[in-house]
Amino acid sequence: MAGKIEINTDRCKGCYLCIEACPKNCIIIGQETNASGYFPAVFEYEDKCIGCSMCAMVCPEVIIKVYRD
Amino acid sequence: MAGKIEINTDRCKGCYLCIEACPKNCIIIGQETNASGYFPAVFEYEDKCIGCSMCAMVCPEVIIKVYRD
Amino acid sequence: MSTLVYEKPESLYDRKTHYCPGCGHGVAHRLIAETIDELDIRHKTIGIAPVGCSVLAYNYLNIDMVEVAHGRAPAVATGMKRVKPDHIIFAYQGDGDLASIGCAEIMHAAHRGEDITVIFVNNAIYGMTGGQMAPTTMVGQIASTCPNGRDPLKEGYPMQMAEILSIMPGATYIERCAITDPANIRKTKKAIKHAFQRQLDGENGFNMVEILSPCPTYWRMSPVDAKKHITEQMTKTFPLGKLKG
Amino acid sequence: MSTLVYEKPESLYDRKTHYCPGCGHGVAHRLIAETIDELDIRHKTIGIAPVGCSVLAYNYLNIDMVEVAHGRAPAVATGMKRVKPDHIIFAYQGDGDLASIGCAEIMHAAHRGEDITVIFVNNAIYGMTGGQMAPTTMVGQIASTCPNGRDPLKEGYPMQMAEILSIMPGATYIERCAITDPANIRKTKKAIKHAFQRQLDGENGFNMVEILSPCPTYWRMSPVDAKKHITEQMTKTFPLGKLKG
Amino acid sequence: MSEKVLMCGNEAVAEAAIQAGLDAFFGYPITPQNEIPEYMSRRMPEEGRVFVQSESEIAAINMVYGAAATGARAMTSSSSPGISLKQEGISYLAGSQLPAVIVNMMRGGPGLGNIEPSQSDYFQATRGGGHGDYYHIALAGNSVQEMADLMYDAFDLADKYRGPVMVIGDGILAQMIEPVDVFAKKRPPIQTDKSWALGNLKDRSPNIVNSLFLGDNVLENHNLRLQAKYQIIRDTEVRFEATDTEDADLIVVAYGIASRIASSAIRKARKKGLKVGLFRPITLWPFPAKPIAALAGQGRKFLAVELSYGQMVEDVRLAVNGASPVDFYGRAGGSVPTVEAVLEKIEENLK
Amino acid sequence: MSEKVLMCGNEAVAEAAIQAGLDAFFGYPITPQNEIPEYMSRRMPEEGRVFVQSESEIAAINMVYGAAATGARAMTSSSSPGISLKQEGISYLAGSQLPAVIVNMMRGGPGLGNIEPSQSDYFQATRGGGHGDYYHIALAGNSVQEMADLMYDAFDLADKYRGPVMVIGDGILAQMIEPVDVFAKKRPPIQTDKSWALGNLKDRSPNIVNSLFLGDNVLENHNLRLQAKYQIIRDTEVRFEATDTEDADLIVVAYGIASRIASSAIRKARKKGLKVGLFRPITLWPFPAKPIAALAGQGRKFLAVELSYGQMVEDVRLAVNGASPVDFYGRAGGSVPTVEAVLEKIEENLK
Amino acid sequence: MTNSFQEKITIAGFGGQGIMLLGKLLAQTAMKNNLNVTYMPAYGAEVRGGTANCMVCLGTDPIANPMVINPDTLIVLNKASFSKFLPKLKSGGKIIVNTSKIDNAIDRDDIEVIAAPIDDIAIALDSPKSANMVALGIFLQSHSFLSPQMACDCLCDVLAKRYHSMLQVNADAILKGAQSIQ
Amino acid sequence: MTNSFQEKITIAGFGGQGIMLLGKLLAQTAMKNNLNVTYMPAYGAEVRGGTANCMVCLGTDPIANPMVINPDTLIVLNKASFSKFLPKLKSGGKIIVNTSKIDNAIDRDDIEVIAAPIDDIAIALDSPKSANMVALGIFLQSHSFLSPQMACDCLCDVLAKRYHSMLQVNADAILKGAQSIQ
Ligand SMILES: Cc1ncc(C[n+]2csc(CCOP(=O)(O)OP(=O)(O)O)c2C)c(N)n1
Ligand SMILES: Cc1ncc(C[n+]2csc(CCOP(=O)(O)OP(=O)(O)O)c2C)c(N)n1
Ligand code: SF4
Ligand code: SF4
Ligand code: SF4
Ligand code: SF4
Ligand code: SF4
Ligand code: SF4
Ligand SMILES: [Mg+2]
Ligand SMILES: [Mg+2]
Repeated sequence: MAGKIEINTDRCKGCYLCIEACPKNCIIIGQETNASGYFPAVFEYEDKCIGCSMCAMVCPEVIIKVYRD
Repeated sequence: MAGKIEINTDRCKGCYLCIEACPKNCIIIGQETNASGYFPAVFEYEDKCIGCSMCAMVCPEVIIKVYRD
Repeated sequence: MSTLVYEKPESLYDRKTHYCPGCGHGVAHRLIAETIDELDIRHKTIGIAPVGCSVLAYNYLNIDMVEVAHGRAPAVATGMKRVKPDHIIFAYQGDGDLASIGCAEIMHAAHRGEDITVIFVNNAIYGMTGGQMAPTTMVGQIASTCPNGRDPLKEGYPMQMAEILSIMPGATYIERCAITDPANIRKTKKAIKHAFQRQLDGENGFNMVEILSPCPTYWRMSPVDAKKHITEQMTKTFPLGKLKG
Repeated sequence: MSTLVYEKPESLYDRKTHYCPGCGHGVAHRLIAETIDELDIRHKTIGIAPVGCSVLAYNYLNIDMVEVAHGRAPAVATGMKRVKPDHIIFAYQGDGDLASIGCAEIMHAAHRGEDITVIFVNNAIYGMTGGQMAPTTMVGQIASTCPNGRDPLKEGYPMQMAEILSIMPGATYIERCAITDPANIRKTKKAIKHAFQRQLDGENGFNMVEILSPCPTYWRMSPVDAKKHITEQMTKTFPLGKLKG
Repeated sequence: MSEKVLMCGNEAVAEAAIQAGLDAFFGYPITPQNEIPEYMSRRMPEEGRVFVQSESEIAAINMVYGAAATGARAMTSSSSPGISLKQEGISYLAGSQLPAVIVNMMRGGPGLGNIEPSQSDYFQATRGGGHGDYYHIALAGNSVQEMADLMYDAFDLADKYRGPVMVIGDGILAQMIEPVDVFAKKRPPIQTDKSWALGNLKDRSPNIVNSLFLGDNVLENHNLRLQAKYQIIRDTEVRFEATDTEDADLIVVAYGIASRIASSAIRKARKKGLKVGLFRPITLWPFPAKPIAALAGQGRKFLAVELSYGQMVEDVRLAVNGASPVDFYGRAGGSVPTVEAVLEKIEENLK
Repeated sequence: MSEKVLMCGNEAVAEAAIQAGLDAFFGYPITPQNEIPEYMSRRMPEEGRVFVQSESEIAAINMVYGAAATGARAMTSSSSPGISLKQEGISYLAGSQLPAVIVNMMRGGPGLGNIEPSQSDYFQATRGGGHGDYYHIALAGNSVQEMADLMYDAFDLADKYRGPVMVIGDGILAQMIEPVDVFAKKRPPIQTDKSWALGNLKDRSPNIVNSLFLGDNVLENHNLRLQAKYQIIRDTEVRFEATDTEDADLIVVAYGIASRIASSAIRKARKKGLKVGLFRPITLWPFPAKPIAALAGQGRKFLAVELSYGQMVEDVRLAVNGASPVDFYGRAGGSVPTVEAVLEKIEENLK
Repeated sequence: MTNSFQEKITIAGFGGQGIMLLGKLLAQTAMKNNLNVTYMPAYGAEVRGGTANCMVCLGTDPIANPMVINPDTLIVLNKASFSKFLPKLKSGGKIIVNTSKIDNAIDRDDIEVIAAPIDDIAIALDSPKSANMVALGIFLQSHSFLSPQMACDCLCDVLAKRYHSMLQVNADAILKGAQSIQ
Repeated sequence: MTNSFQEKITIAGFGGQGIMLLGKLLAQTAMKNNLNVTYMPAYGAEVRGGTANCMVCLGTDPIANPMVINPDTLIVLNKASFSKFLPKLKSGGKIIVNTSKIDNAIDRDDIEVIAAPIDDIAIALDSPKSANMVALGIFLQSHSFLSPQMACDCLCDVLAKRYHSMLQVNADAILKGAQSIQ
């Protein structure tokens, strides 16, 4: 089952928790700081996502939306 | 073994606890109030006393002295 | 055609938090908000924000809230619940707030068996004031007021509030959870929901969900390491599971 | 030729007390004074009088004493013991003082494992202020603020402080006694002596002797009935015996 | 026939509070006000309302805070040491603008002191024993009847100005039994906008009850709003009783129980031909500074009489502002000035 | 070369206390004074002395009470809400005549307020936030150096007069880093009779430390002794700094951080040719009433500047007693008066 | 109508002697008969330890000061109270002494002494607990502002319901007391 | 000796940019060189949430008021601080802008702008964390009261022992910063 996530990177604090939680390693840390000075998480390997919501579950900022086909 | 007690009746509050505690029923309540208005305990049956200190042990006013032969 | 399977709950504002990266308060807030949504009790829920890093919880939870004096949330909750018995009253408290200055208030709310819920976010430190020792600070843990690590002979062993409160007959449901990983986060959510549901059902008694929660900043760890620390160390001192009810 | 086998201890003044007839405080004072005499520690013992009927304990105990704010004796004891570690510091507390207003202070003295002794005189009532309900008031017991008897659903079940404090690793010796009859009074004395001896020996940790004690006045019973009430009723809620150590 | 019954001040205050629509009482025992929680423990459940004996004074004031935050009429009572413990909570009530009533039946201090009557908490009551720039209305009666009457006012004023109101008595007014009609001033609670209250969240955005204000000048602006409110109260809520002050060469200023002793002395002084009047503040805060200022000057003298070592006298001095000499007589620590001593002081001032 | 190092006010206060012979520190965290307990937690064990992080402010003040009762030099520190919670304990210290030092680094109020600087606890500090007729010495510095120096005085005065002494700063003085020599005023503790202290009971009858006094007039007599002591303190311990007051048409009265802002404004005013002076109380209680009274009159005006909505100004008015007009300027809630605003107010007064 | 007057009374005895009830009944009687009145019990810890006392003020004008330091009349039912309060009695005042318990000599000649074996009178009525009522009867009889019967009529207002079986014996005691000094 | 002067400086940036160390080193340098100085960090909960700032006052006379509302010089290392503090800069004041992070236009012409790619300079030194020192170098170079070398000499006073391996790289950064605007 294919999934998709959207991260509100403006509000991301680059805590790595979603990265660590993703069973499919879809998320990596970005190279550019956002307005708050953090390196935000980026949904990089979109095709691997299964929409399991693990990332959203652990995100302290509650800024991940998860979609499933 | 023969015993003897002295009760400081001026300070007695007539609580009956010594009377109740005495295994030999040596103590009774007096008929006259003391200066504080209480009927004090009286060491009445002196010959029965065995000096066991039960009375002193329970006296909240700590006004009983116990002697033994 | 993709469907949205997860987004923030209604009862949570879409707003930047003031929390440090990886702080546990954000997840705790979310779980409460989801519970409120799912039980459809937003109109009759009142939240109590403590003094602690979560003092601004009312900026994130989209419900009626009150901010109260440090440690006194259980007393405030008592006042509220007694005059609003049909409302769901919950107090959100940190470990300094609940176990230290507010020790008498939490003990007596449990003692009286107040029909309230306490969400106890135990991060083993005073976050807001800059990382001082809490009653729950781990043995050996460094904090700004125990610079050589907590010494149980001088400062005592970590205080197990869930165990202590469980003795009280007035406390009818107490569970300790941790927001370390999705499985435990799910358990935490279930516990919060159970606690609120009990109030809703009018089941008598004080209930509390303790949440072991990371403070990466004052644990001086990355958020990922902080969560590991909970799983590997903290749960030894504070075992997870239902203690009562 | 008769010899004196019992009289008041040295550390007790020869003075009329202000207590009601049959009140337990007098016996509790005596046991402390005897212990001090027997351990020969009068010169290095400091007593702490609470607010409660025993607020004037310094008028009866012939030792250095301090009278302190309601409920705060364990904090005061902490301050003292930390600066005078070679002294025997004991706090004398009533159930309102210890379990209600002073709940946080007793919990944390035990939590930190302060090397102090607490003599906890539990008479299940607020004596000094005229018979209001205490946290330890028995279910159904009438008090001036629960005129229909304590209702556990509204006011909670009697608070078992000895059990609660025993959970704390910092508490190393806790025993519950009763001054009902000579046998139990002797046990109480032994417990107090053991507690003081531990301090004297430098054994670490908080220790406490709880004493179930009659308040004939506000139990509305004769002193004799009040003692029976302890034996027959109170010990069901507050079982006697060593809880720790 | 009078509708009056004999009641002590504590009971009268309690029943009047109930009549004034009290929803919830929270309190902790302390002499000399124990009859208040005791009375409440019986009467509140009868009325289907809330009584909780709290674990401490701090818990009580915070229970009041909680109940008040939902819009309920809530109250606590205590005496001096217990009122000291409530200071943080009172500061919070003021900061969060929550209506509440606190009764202080003052006793001898400092520390544990004793349980005798005293007026030594005047400073605390009028200048914020707690932290921050707040004031609260402080009402002082001088009879069991007036103590009861003031309870109706206390709740209404608390609602009207959204803040704590303190009702102040002492060991005598608490324990003294007098004929009283607790219904004398009975009226329905004033209707105020309580849309700020918590609970029943429907068709509105969430309400927040709060005393924390972050950001540049946000707390300052909140304080300026509080100060503006305090000014309105100063301008409109001053209460006092002036007796024989017009022709007086000396005005005795005294409140509460001290004013009764003073009035005995004044009666005797008048009999001796001395022109003495009594000015009795009923609101200790706002203090009746303007009426006193209006009486000052013209060769008139003032004498403050208190069961303290001189607290209210500072307000008298501030009001008089140098226009008249202000003398003081007081006893405290549970001792009460005698009529004779006050009379002597009056005569000394008029010599 | 100067011996000075950079330290924030909190640390300087802490180190100076240690140098002054502090035996035991008890405290609970609260911003903006956290550096005090943090510093103590490191330094006190190094010195083999006592540091305990208490479970609350109430526990802290009572631990101080216990340590002080044995004759030890004991101290606690906190900020506004925490100081409110200590009021009962402070009243007990005063009643039992125990020496102790309490530091209040004031923040914005009321309630939780914020953590910014403020001077809104002046009333509480000078008129007993607690119950009963007591006062305690209150010392306010205006630099990190003076805050440190005052710690030596605080402990000595506490011992000398057997009572609590408060040292008062605010968020700025607590957090500001300045060059400081914490040893500048170092001296051995004054020797006072501590035969009242508990412990080591040999060759004497037992000592009792107590604030409860029962029996006719016993508490009154105790209070009269306290009042006599307070009078001695008023007569002998007043401290202040008067700068350019002799020729001044307007005297600005300000303490602590406000006095630094005021002095900037005054310098500017003097440059503009305005005759303005600064009167800076260092003892807030006893307030320097006599020196101010001596300056009053002669067409001179006064302006009190505070980080509050007008607290110390009442003491200025009481001192001036109508002889001069007294104006006020203040901001609070964490906001700080600007030099420009104070200057404007000065000019307004001299127009 | 009597002329304007004010009377300040101190009543003292042991805890169990019904001092408070005596005071309260006097106050109630005064109130019911349109006098101004205040009643001030001793309170608090004081109450422990065995002695009890209260202060009653009554009169035609409002009572300014409820505290009684130097009473116009002193009613003492036991020795301790006698010794404590006698010196405080106003010159020209009255003392009602329970001679059943107090055999002390009275060393003042500026006062009026009303001595009666109050306990014995009550015992004679087979109601030793009614000594307080006997004392009240004596008090009322020795003053003119309220009649003993007025007090009898107020008994049911101050006696708790559960004691209403005692109304008659108490009334008898009041009247007996009054007669005893007629 | 320079003439009498006073300089009020606000320094602002992200939490991790070493703002506090910058301020503290400046204060130390001033103190060591016999200037009066105050240093006021932002404190408390404020510190969370990512931005940091502090205020330094230095000069020949005692500093009356340590609060800096309208600074003489503003050092800003990130955008958020730039937007927040620029309006507060005194007319005629100086702003030191980290152009590596701030590309905003400056809409005031009453101030002196000292723009430098501060982060890039630090990165070029292989020590991105030393941007704060670069900024200090720029500040000292653009004012005459203290030399960059004086700051280098004070480094060991303010750097915690465990960072003393960084002394050299920090000194280099100070000097590099100074050179960058020479
Ligand atoms: C009466 C009082 N004392 C102290 C403080 C300072 N204070 C604020 S939050 C806090 C402790 C925070 O720790 P915790 O409750 O564990 O919450 P966290 O920040 O860790 O979530 C303290 C001591 C205060 N605001 N009020
Ligand atoms: C701060 C404060 N609150 C309340 C009181 C009143 N008070 C005095 S003793 C007491 C309770 C006494 O009960 P307990 O501790 O059980 O002692 P007991 O008299 O029964 O021996 C109370 C509430 C007080 N003195 N101080
Ligand atoms: S939904 Fe699951 S798979 Fe997709 S990014 Fe999130 S954690 Fe990874
Ligand atoms: S968990 Fe959330 S805040 Fe953390 S890195 Fe991922 S998206 Fe960002
Ligand atoms: S010593 Fe024993 S036998 Fe003698 S009176 Fe006492 S209890 Fe009775
Ligand atoms: S136990 Fe003591 S006080 Fe009680 S009756 Fe016996 S002697 Fe008297
Ligand atoms: S300090 Fe700790 S608890 Fe507070 S916001 Fe940061 S991580 Fe969370
Ligand atoms: S009231 Fe109770 S506890 Fe107090 S002295 Fe009397 S019997 Fe003892
Ligand atoms: Mg915490
Ligand atoms: Mg008790």
